[in-house]
Formats: sequence, C-alpha cells, structure tokens
Amino acid sequence: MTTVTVLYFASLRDAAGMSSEVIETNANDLRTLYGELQSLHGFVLTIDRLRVAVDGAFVGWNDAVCSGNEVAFIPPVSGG
Amino acid sequence: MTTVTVLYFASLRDAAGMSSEVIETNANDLRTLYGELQSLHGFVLTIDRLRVAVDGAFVGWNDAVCSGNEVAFIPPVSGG
Amino acid sequence: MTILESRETVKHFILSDAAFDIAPQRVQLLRDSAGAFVSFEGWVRDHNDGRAAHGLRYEAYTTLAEAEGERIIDEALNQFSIVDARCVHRTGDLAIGDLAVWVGVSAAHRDAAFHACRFIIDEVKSRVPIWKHERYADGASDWLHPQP
Amino acid sequence: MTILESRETVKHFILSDAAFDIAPQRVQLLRDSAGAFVSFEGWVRDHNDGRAAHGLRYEAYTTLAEAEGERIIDEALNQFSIVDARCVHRTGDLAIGDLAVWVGVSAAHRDAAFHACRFIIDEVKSRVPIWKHERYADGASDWLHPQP
Repeated sequence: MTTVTVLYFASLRDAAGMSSEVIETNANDLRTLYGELQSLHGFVLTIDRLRVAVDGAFVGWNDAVCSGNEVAFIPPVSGG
Repeated sequence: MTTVTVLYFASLRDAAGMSSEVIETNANDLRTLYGELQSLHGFVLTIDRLRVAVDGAFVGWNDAVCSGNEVAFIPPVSGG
Repeated sequence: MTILESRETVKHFILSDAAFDIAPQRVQLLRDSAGAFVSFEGWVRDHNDGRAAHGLRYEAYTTLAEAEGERIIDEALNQFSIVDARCVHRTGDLAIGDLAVWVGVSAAHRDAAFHACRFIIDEVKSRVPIWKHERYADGASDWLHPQP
Repeated sequence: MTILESRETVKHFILSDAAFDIAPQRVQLLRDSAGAFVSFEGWVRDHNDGRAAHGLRYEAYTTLAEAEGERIIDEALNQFSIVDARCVHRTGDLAIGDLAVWVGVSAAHRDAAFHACRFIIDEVKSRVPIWKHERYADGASDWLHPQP
C-alpha cells in the first residue's frame, strides 16, 4: 500500500466534499488511482478531460504512484 | 489665373522655407501645380511619394485647382 | 429627453500638444458588457535604425489628422466586434521614454480587441498626417519620410 | 560587483487575492530601448454565453499556477523579440467590472509586443490551473470547465 495526499479543485472538490485527503492505495499508476477515486466520489469528469500533477508539476498518467506524493487532478481550467 | 493657399509640412516646409504661401497659378490640376512648386522650391520628394489634400480632405491629383482652395501636399507620414 | 452622449460630439482621436494621462482615456472605454481591453503605447526609443536618438518632435496637419484619425476609429468600430476605441497622439517636443501615442480598445472578447487595436495603430502610422523629426546623438536631425 | 536585478528573484506571473493596481506593474516594463508596449486586461462581464452574471470567484492551485505562469512568460521571452513581460491574475471574489487579469509586454517594435501579449493570455487561459466559479442572476452558480 502507498500513502498519498490528493488535492481536489473546483468541481472535483465540490463532488468530493473536501479539498484534500490522505489515502492508501494499491494503484501502480496515476490513471488507476484516478479510476479508484472516480468510483469512490462519483466524479463526472472523465480522465480525458483532466491533467495530473505530482508535487506541484505536471506529470504523465502512466507515472507511478509513490509514497508521500501530493497528487492533484486538474479539471479543465477557466482563468483569464 | 487662380489664387490658392498652399500649406507645407515637414521636409517640404524646410525646403520651401515657409509653412504656407498664397500663389497665383495657371495649373489646371493639382499634379501640374505640384510640378510648378517643385521647380520653384527644388523639392526632392517626387509626386509618387506624396498625397494631396484640399480644404482638409484627401483628393485626387487630377482634381482641378479652384480659386480659394487651401492645398496641402502630404509627404510620407511618420507618426506613431 | 436627456442625451447622455452624442456620438458626434465624442472625439475618438485626439492630438495632444502636451504629455497626457492614460487613465482618464482608459476609464471611458470601460463597460459592464466588455470583458476584454487591449491597449498599445508607443514610446520614444533611444535609437532608430541603429542610430542613437536624443528626442524628437511630432508635427501634424491638425485638421486633416483629426479627420483621418476619426475615420480610422470609425472603420475599426464597423469592421470589428468592439465596444469602443480611442487614440491619443502627441505633437510637439518629446524626450526619450515619453509616450508618443496611445490606443485603447474594449470588446466583449479578446480576439476583436487585439485585432482592432493592431488595425488602429497600423492605420494611424500609415495614413494620419503626422511627421516625426528626430534629433540624433551626433548632432544631426531629420524628418522621417518612410518609403512604403 | 553589484547585482541590480537577478532573473531568478523577479516574479513575472503573480496571483493576487485582492484588487491590484496596474500602474506599478506597467512601470516596471518601461525601458529606453522599448518603443512599444501592449497590454491586455480581462474584466468581469455582466453576461457569459447569453446568461446574466452577478459575479464570480477564481480559485487557483497556487504552487502549480505560479510555476506554469512563469513558464509561459519564459516561453514568450524566448519566442518573441520582446524586452519584458508580466501577468497578474486575480483569485477570490470578483464583481462585475472588476479586473480579473492583466498582461503587459514591452518590446522594441509593436509586432512582437502584440504577438507576445496574445500568446501569454491565450496560454494562461488554456494552461494555468485557475478555475472560474460564476454566480448567475437566476441564483444558480457553477464551475466553468470548458470543453477543448
């Protein structure tokens, strides 16, 4: 089991009902991790509409989930 | 003979040594008028590099010269 | 009946023979319906075509410059989906770093604001009878009459 | 040796949780070598996609937004012949007419300034993790997650 902190923003935060949580997961990569959390919280946003960041930098969906990571799923942005 | 006021700007004014003059001319059109003044003052700028305005509005080189007109020969502009 | 603003009496293109503040011009372009504002400022540079410059003077054929400037803004208002636009151009003596020209455009969306602002400064530079007289570091000075 | 300005310590992209003044940002972009300055301002409009809006809130993933914003300005400085560039983006609650985002670019010539300013605002809108939460006149409110 790997322990990571997950950050939620915008509609993902509303859906999760929290801005972050610490979770234990068996997911090997970030894609699988999002799948687990999508089931858990009922996220409407599919993975093709998201980007993923670890420790404040964008990374790939196939990257490994490592203990202590701060993972953020980035919904489509709407600044400006 | 037609009496017109001619305005000079920028390098044309420097070459003419004045910002305006009242002249009598037999020129039928503005093209001919500029030819006369070019000879008189030794203007370096050829007609293809100028525009011409009468009474504060751009007009064509073939337009007639009418008594009382205020004629301005417009050197290439360099504002902005 | 109260006429709050008559289109004919508002000047959209202004020649200023002294330094001017941008803020009061900009504020006139703000509208609740406008989400985008683009502005251009032209400053006097310390060089031109590789030659060190000390300053310059702008001369205008006032009557025609004001008429042609208004025509350009009218064209921009017709051609682009913008809310409003203004341009102020200096005349007289300017030093390095002085503001020579300002263009402001407000629009619902940024695409039209960018295009209209670019259109206005391009047209002002190519059509409005204003001439630049530059003073160079070597003591020379000259009128700029650019080739097309 | 005196280091007047270290590239690493200057922030070119700033998140501001309160209303900010443009003037002090703009003045930092002025240089004697720069003849052109282009700025973009995004204001909160009274409508979005035909729906009357009452205001909005911007939320950011601060760490990543600041890093991505700096990266965008760096890209602009590398891709275009510009002198300097800055962007300030609001977070928190905004009312109709409030300034949401400002971009300023200085350059020797206007072409690069226009293109770089457009590049920066386009990239900020598409890449920086900031989200808009709109409140509508009908009482509804929602996060905006635009389709690509």
